[in-house]
Amino acid sequence: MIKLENVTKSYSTEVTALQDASFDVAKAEFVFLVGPSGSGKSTLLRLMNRQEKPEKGEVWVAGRNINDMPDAKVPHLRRNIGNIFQDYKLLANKTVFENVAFALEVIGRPKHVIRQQVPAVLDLVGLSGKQERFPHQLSGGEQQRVSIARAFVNRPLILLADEPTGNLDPTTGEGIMRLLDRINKTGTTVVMATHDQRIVNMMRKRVIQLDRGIIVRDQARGVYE
Amino acid sequence: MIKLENVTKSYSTEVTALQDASFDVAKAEFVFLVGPSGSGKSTLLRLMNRQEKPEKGEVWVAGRNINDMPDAKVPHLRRNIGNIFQDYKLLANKTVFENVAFALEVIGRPKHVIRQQVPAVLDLVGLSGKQERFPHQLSGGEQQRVSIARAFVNRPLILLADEPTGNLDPTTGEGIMRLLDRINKTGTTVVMATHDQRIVNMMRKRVIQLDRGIIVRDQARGVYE
Amino acid sequence: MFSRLSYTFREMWASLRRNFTLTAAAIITAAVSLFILGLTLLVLRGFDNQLSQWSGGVELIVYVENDATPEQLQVVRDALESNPAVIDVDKLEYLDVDASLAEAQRLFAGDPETLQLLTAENIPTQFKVVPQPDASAELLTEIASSYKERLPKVISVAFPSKQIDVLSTLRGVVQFVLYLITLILLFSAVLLIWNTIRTAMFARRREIEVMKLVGATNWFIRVPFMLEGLIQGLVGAVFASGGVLTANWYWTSTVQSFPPDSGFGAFVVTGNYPQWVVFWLIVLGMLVGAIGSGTAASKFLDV
Amino acid sequence: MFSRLSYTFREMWASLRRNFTLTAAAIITAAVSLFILGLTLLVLRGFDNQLSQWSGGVELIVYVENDATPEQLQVVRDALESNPAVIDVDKLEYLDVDASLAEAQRLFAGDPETLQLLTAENIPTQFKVVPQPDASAELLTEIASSYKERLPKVISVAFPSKQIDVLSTLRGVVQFVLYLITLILLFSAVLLIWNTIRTAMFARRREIEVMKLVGATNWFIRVPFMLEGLIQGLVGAVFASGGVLTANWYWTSTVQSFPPDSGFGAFVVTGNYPQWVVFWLIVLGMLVGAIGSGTAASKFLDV
Ligand SMILES: Nc1ncnc2c1ncn2[C@@H]1O[C@H](COP(=O)(O)OP(=O)(O)OP(=O)(O)O)[C@@H](O)[C@H]1O
Ligand SMILES: Nc1ncnc2c1ncn2[C@@H]1O[C@H](COP(=O)(O)OP(=O)(O)OP(=O)(O)O)[C@@H](O)[C@H]1O
Ligand SMILES: [Mg+2]
Ligand SMILES: [Mg+2]
Repeated sequence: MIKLENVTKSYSTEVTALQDASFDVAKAEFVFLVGPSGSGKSTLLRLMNRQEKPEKGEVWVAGRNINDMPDAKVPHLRRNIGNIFQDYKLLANKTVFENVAFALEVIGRPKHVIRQQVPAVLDLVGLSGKQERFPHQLSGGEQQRVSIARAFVNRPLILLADEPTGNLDPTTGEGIMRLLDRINKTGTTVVMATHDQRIVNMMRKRVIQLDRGIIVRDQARGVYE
Repeated sequence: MIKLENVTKSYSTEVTALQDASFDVAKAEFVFLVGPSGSGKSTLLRLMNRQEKPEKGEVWVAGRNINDMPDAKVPHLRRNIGNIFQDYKLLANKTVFENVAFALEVIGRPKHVIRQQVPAVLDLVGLSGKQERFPHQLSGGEQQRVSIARAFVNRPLILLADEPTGNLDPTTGEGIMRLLDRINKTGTTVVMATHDQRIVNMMRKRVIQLDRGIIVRDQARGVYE
Repeated sequence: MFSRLSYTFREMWASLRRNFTLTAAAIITAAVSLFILGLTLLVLRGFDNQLSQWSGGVELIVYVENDATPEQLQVVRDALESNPAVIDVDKLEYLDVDASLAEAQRLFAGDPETLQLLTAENIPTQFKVVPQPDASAELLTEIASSYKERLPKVISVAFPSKQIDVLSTLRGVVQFVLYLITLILLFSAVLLIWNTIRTAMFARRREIEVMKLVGATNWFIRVPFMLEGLIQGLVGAVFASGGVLTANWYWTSTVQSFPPDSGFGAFVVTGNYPQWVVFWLIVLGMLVGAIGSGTAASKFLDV
Repeated sequence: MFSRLSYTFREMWASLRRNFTLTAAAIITAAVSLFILGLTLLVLRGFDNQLSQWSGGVELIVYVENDATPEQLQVVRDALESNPAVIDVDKLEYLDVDASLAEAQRLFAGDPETLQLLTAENIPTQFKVVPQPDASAELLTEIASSYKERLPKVISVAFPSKQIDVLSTLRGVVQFVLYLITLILLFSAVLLIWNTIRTAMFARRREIEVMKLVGATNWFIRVPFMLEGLIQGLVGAVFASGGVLTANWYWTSTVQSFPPDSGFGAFVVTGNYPQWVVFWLIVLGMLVGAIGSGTAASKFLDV
């Protein structure tokens, strides 16, 4: 589903954010990216949806080399990838329903599809009763569920999550992890960057560890260490 | 040093962010505020430096009732309080030295004082060699050290820290905690909001636990729970 | 498709309202610049009307009585043609009753009292005389003044070279100053529309970020902003057009309140020239809006 | 103190540069509005000069030869005063040689050729006549035309009520239109300066947040922004002043190139009136800047 081959990326001459990274992620796999701050986790995720381009090496997503994909095709690539962030990135002036519907609206899905899919996905993440609330009327965990619903409403092949539990207390964070696990079990590939030790140890999934841009460990059913 | 008496604060009619909170913090004490997301930790901190005013109750800081303090006096109150945040709040276009010096400049400290105090405090937080770097050239932990240096350069009586380790990996977070502990030992009162279980359990300080705006526990040498 | 349209308009409207002061300033500046441009075009047209009697190098007009016979006219023509060294015979032109009446319509457009007095029975016909480029002014004056006594049915000979000079110079000054102001203000309007769009996009950068992440195409994101700029230009142009039409009406009635024969009779603009001006103002306003918003929308989309 | 000043200017300059297009638009709009205001003041002054001969209700001027004896002047005066029903005797005024020369300086300021011909030996002196408010125009015309033949040393009697009407009306139109444009543009300039300051404060909201948290006073935070707005107004006013002085010079030389006696001689502005205009433009520019930035800096500081 995702393949990196000798990928190197640096933002300036001083910092090499990622160096010679290679790995494969199979369909329906769940992968943790761990490593200290600045080790390149977010950079790796951004390379996978073409928010960044590598200097060297190749990135394949769903069987396509996305480096030499023309810019005009990038939106269609991204429709196959859901993104989740530490700060949720919800739109404050839209309700829960509208936030999720927005993702379908802007890619031109017709109204009747929206009216059917949004409640379904809100049900999946456990927010069916809170459709008309605004983000500030929700707890952090609930907001993160909305953002997961938005990322997943289009049934993407891949979910990329950048520290989705970073702002949450442990109990709430665990709930989010269970939700991601459920989504993963439906066949969606999940790649998640985190430095939440507890969660990594609890889930026992594949762990890719980075240190200053270099992959130092790639272990199935790993722990945080 | 800090005293709250029956403080209630709500942002809208729906949410009561803090309800009838009372406690005392002695000089040179170290207090953790814990509780799930949205329980009112940040609100409590914001009440202590007059970023918010309570609806009911009184807040005393350094022997003064800060509720009925005229607006014009607030800057002088704040010169006695250092603030640290999860997202560091450093100025991206200023070097480490300038970021710290800025805090002295804007309160009108003369140049020679700045030239003397800034290197001293950077030395204290362990950044003496990195004065000329810009924030983006530093790791997250180093950035948080800069923000602590900025909060502490004026030798305030109180440090308020809102999830200072939230964006950091565990090892880096521990380093920050040791630094805050050192500062606390010099006689500075520290109040820190967090939901980092490990850290609270490691430090064994006083713990005030909030749940939906209500103080449910206030325990000396407590754990996260 | 309909959902797409309603999305576009909803977003555009929200953005216009959010950025109210900047939008207002952009529209005002666009409106004033286009208004001044419109005024300029009308004023220049006024000058041209005033000068039209004298266009094509005509510097001397011989007015002949309405009831002159063809033979008498021929005498006048022969006299004019007998001086080829001073008068450019090829450009000598005779305006008969119909042509003179048509010209009077233009010249006295703002002076209906005078116009009313002129009929097919009493309007003088005219010979329009273009002098040779190297003819001396003195010689011309001499010849001209002799005509009135010597020739049959000649009412008067007009030779107002001074006034023509003054008017043409004034026209040049007015044209230069007003075009300059228009140009500067139009530039400012483009800057402002560019800026409101930039501000609008900045205000909605979170939404744009989310839209890009969920796979919206760049055009989908861009169109509401471009439309917003276009509408600012258009609204500015509509205000300007209203202003221009009002000003024209106000000026026309002012001139008509002048005493007859004030010399300002030709300074009003009639026919559908004002409509043409309005049409071009609107085209230009939309162009200004499109340029400002188009460049901004392209530039800031990849931030 | 010095560190404080250098801080203020450093911050202001950085902010001006960051917001370049908006700053440019604000300055351009301020400049153009003040420029149009300056032009308006100069043009109105030109009209006033042109009309000054006729100020205070004077509608009739009796020109008397330079070498008239006091007795001859008395005859003229007696004749004028013999018609108290038509002429307001209390307002009858005699301009002697010195006063007439002084007036000519104003009237022919843009027409030095004519001015040169007028000396203390040949300039006509004048009786300025204010008619009674209810005097009929016909009666006045009749009396006036009889003077020339009846009275000694009278050169001519000027009674140009039509032209005065036209000029005053024109003056009103010009005043109305230009003041309107000025006002609208000035409003736009205030909006824009307000907006640049808002944008500047928004762009630096993180810095402001940090400043407030470490205990900077509101005035400390506010001053650089207010200064920034003030400077925008000032720079706009300086450009406008340059434009006004250039335009005045250009117009003066244009009028001087007109044929003598074109009737535009009085339409130039001399003395230190242009300097006064420039002074007030600069004051107004700074005021506009201060209003725009002051309100913005107060409003957005507590966000
Ligand atoms: N847009 C950028 N411009 C310049 N440098 C950048 C940029 N983004 C990241 N970097 C640098 O690249 C390196 C890797 O950053 P990255 O954000 O990928 O780390 P991370 O593992 O996600 O860290 P964190 O845990 O703090 O989120 C860091 O040194 C960082 O300073
Ligand atoms: N500016 C605000 N306007 C309206 N409501 C607010 C505002 N700030 C906080 N709240 C609400 O007040 C309550 C307490 O929020 P607060 O930020 O103090 O919680 P917290 O304990 O800091 O949470 P977290 O761990 O997520 O930072 C929440 O319900 C929140 O939605
Ligand atoms: Mg990251
Ligand atoms: Mg908080």
